[in-house]
Amino acid sequence: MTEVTYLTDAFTIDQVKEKITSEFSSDEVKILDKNKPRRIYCTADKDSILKLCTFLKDALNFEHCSCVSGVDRIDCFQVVYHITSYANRITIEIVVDLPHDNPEVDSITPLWGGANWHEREAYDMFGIIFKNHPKLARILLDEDVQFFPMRKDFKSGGL
Amino acid sequence: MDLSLFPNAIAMTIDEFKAWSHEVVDELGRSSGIKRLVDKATAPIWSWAQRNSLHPLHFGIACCALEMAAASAPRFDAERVGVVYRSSPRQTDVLLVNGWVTKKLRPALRRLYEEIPDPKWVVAMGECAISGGPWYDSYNVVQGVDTFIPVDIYIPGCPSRPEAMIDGFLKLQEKIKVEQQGTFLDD
Amino acid sequence: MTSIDLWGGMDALTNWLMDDVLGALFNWLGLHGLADFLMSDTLGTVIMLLLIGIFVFIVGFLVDITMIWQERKMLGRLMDRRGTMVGPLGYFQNIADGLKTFLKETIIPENADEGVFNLVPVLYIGTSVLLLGTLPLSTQWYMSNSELGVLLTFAIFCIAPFVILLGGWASNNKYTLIGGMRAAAQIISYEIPLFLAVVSVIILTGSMNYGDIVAWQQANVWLGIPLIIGFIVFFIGIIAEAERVPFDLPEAEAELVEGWGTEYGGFRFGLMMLTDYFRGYAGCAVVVLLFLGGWDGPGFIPEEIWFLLKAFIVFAVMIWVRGALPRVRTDQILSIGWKRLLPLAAINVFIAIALKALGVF
Amino acid sequence: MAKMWINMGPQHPMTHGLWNLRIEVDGETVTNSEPVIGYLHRGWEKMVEDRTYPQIIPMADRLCYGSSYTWSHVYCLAVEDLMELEVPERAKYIRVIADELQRIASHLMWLAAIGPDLGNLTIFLYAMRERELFMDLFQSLCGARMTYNYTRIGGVRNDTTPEWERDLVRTLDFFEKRMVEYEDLVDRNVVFRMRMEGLAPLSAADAINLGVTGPSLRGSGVDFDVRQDDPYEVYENLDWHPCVQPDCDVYARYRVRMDEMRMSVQIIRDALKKMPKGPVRVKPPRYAPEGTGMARMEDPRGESLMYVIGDGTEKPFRLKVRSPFFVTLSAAPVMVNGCKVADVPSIMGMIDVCMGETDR
Repeated sequence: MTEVTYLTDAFTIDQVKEKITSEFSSDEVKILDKNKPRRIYCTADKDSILKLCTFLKDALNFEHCSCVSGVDRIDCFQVVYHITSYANRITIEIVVDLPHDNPEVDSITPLWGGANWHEREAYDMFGIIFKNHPKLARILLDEDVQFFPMRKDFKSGGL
Repeated sequence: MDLSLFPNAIAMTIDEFKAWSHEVVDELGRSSGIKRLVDKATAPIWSWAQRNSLHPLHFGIACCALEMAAASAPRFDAERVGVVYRSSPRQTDVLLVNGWVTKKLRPALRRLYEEIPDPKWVVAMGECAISGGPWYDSYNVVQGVDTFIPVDIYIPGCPSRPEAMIDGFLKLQEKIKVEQQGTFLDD
Repeated sequence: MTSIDLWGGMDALTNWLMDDVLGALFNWLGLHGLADFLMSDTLGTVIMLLLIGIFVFIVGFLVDITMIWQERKMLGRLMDRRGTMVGPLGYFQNIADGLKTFLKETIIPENADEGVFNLVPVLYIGTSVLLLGTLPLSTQWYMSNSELGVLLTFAIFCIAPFVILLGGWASNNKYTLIGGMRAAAQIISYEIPLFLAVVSVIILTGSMNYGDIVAWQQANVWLGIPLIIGFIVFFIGIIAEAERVPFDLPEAEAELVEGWGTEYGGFRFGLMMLTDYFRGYAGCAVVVLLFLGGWDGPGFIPEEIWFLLKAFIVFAVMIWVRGALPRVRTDQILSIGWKRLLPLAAINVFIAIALKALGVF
Repeated sequence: MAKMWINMGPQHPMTHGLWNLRIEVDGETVTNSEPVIGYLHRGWEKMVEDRTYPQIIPMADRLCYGSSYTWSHVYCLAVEDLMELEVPERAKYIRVIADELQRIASHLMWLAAIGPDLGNLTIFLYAMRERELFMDLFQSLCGARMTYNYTRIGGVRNDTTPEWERDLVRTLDFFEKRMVEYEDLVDRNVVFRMRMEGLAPLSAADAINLGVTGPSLRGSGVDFDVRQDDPYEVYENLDWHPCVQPDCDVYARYRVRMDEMRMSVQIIRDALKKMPKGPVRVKPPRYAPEGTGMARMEDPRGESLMYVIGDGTEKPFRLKVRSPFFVTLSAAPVMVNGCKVADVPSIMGMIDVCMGETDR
């Protein structure tokens, strides 16, 4: 039997932005100039993503990983994290660029269990490797499939 | 009629005897015309039983599965025409494919088809099962269930309405009526 | 009170058939030896017993398919739909379902234990049909009128769970195996309260013979009234015995596909479906005999009809229960059996003893 | 009995879709489990890269057939976020009404599905019977029973009629009476309560960490609802509150959904009252600008999210779907491990399976 958790506004958008900029250098995390209510947009370096996520979770009450998406930008891969705070009512969008020949990034599954299958799906669809993921295997396609269908160089077509 | 083994009947093993006696009785019934007569007389009864008791496999794939559920709900009530869902393929007559078939599912579906005892029918419900439907350019969808199992009735619609599904079963009943199967003669 | 004299009627029918038809025919043909044999008492008795068996089975079978029809139709009405509609009032749907199964291919799984796999339906169906022989329909319509009739019924009733366990194991399928295990777990949970409820009946009536029990109820009062607790316990137990919702754990359709019978298809499946209702009918009949006065009723209707009417009403209550309740879990049926039903049954036995000791009955 | 692995699926009465729950059982107790999905994977995200923006709306309908409207809605929201379109006020209200109608229909489908899971068919037929009424409403609004193709980028396809609004109010009145019937059948039934109470505990901390959203999260006592915490359309103006239950068990999840149906009725009534007159649609540009758009909304199953990248052409460069059930299913082992085999269907049924959106 647990109590109902009623949420309050813990940090405002400006406070969150300020805390992030004071904690990370502009090389590591850059907050984009795009203003929408309850949204923060930023880009991060691929080596500092785990650090940023840990900071978001521990210090800024971001307790929910909404989504992890892979994107094939043709010249590079991107991983887009949407991380939500129940308490602050803010969703932060973090874009991480990965080189096309070596798409590797730290897994955030140790922080949020909810990212587990999202990362597996990104691996399944794009072949992006998430380091320290508990079980990085194909999830939607069969184990023996040889291609990564969501890559732009894979042409879709019927049987 | 092969009665050459008859003098040695006493020395047969039980399996040999079974096979031999079955053959003899079969041949007798066939050559005397009794089987054909019985078949002709009883076929309407069996056919009536078959077409009024079509038990589809309880197997929902996609959108049409909800319409399949709606068809057995009070407004449409498919049980009126004898459609009752059974979960075990061994106890069913109809494989109702109600959705797209992916490459991952194809072997499982083929196996389900094999598990249903004869006589069996396959109904492809909805565009996806008929031809791939909206997923015509997908890399993972089999373009039509008839590419790997024989289909008897196609029910169009995306998704097919419950009325269409019941109508499909009535069409299947007509088909069974025309193709009356006897009990003894397979041909 | 009217009742159909089964034995007398069959005796007359046998005599007529053997003596007046066949015997006379062979005598006329000059085959006196054969005619004598046909007219002998021994053969007459054998034929008569066979005929009685066939008649009892036919009545049981008709009741059985009527019960399937009743269940499908009434369940349909409970669920706000029409149910079966093939033939008059949908009665022929079951016949179609049954006939169809005889045309189906027989599949024996490759890894199944073939001998046991084939034996199980025979045992299951056979023991259940055997139940019909132990149940009298009226003072004169019975097949066996044993002094230990109640005991005989339950002895035969209890074979099926073991057969189910055997069948679940022989099918070589994990679902059937779990279903078989559940049958074994279930039997130890409801049999004891069930028998305790029966014991209370035996204490009051002082007999294990159905005829005597019903006669006692006709003379005094239907046992369901003084032993109301025992009646409820017995009714719950008999639902479990007949493996109907909410106690149909061995064939739990939600989690075990079709339960212990998953691998049985074709006519085996059809016959086992029929058998479930034989057991349902037997359960209802036992409830009627022990607690609801058997064939007791106003005399303008034959006793057999009264009996069947009561059995159908009891079955209607079972259908109602099925329409209203979900299935209980394995551990819950154990706790219901041991923590709820057993104390209630014990209290019921005390009530029976008290009634007997105080000389109320 | 030795431990053994059982495949519950792909063809199994418990699945309600097409997936496979592999469970390891020790007698009747589940000791380990692993969901296997992908049997419905059709490459949705790849295929929509080859479709123009309006062509994707009917595809989005077929993402989840239980709640098709909400998916085309969230798609339109994401594209409107990308195109920076402002939707007319009346269209927003109509969308909210359709959304809540879809939520009721989807929850009725869920209620229908848990009946057979628990071994009772009556509730299935009762819920399906009332679902038909909502299907009728949708049919007269947009002409289809299940896949509506109703919402458009920049509004909805057509306005409602006064007759439709009258029918809607009547249906809601009727439905509220029928809700009492369901609660009589389930809540006041000892065996139903016995099967649901205290089953499959999922603590609030676990639920948040595993990304569980929607009724399952609110059943664990977390007051989070996208409609309240990240309001879209006109939910801010309406009189409603999220339904939360603190018990963390299957029965709490059941109660949340039942309450939500009542709440949806309340929202629709309120929205009908406050709905202004006016246009229902603006013309969207054919070519989307370069950039990204993102929309979240409260699907009947939880938080659904679409992330769309435009590259200046008439087709999206990338469209990512965050399916609520996809994430909830990954939490299934936490709930299933340790329970009995007989409880697996009720636990999985109670988180409302929809595989179309999960496999995409």
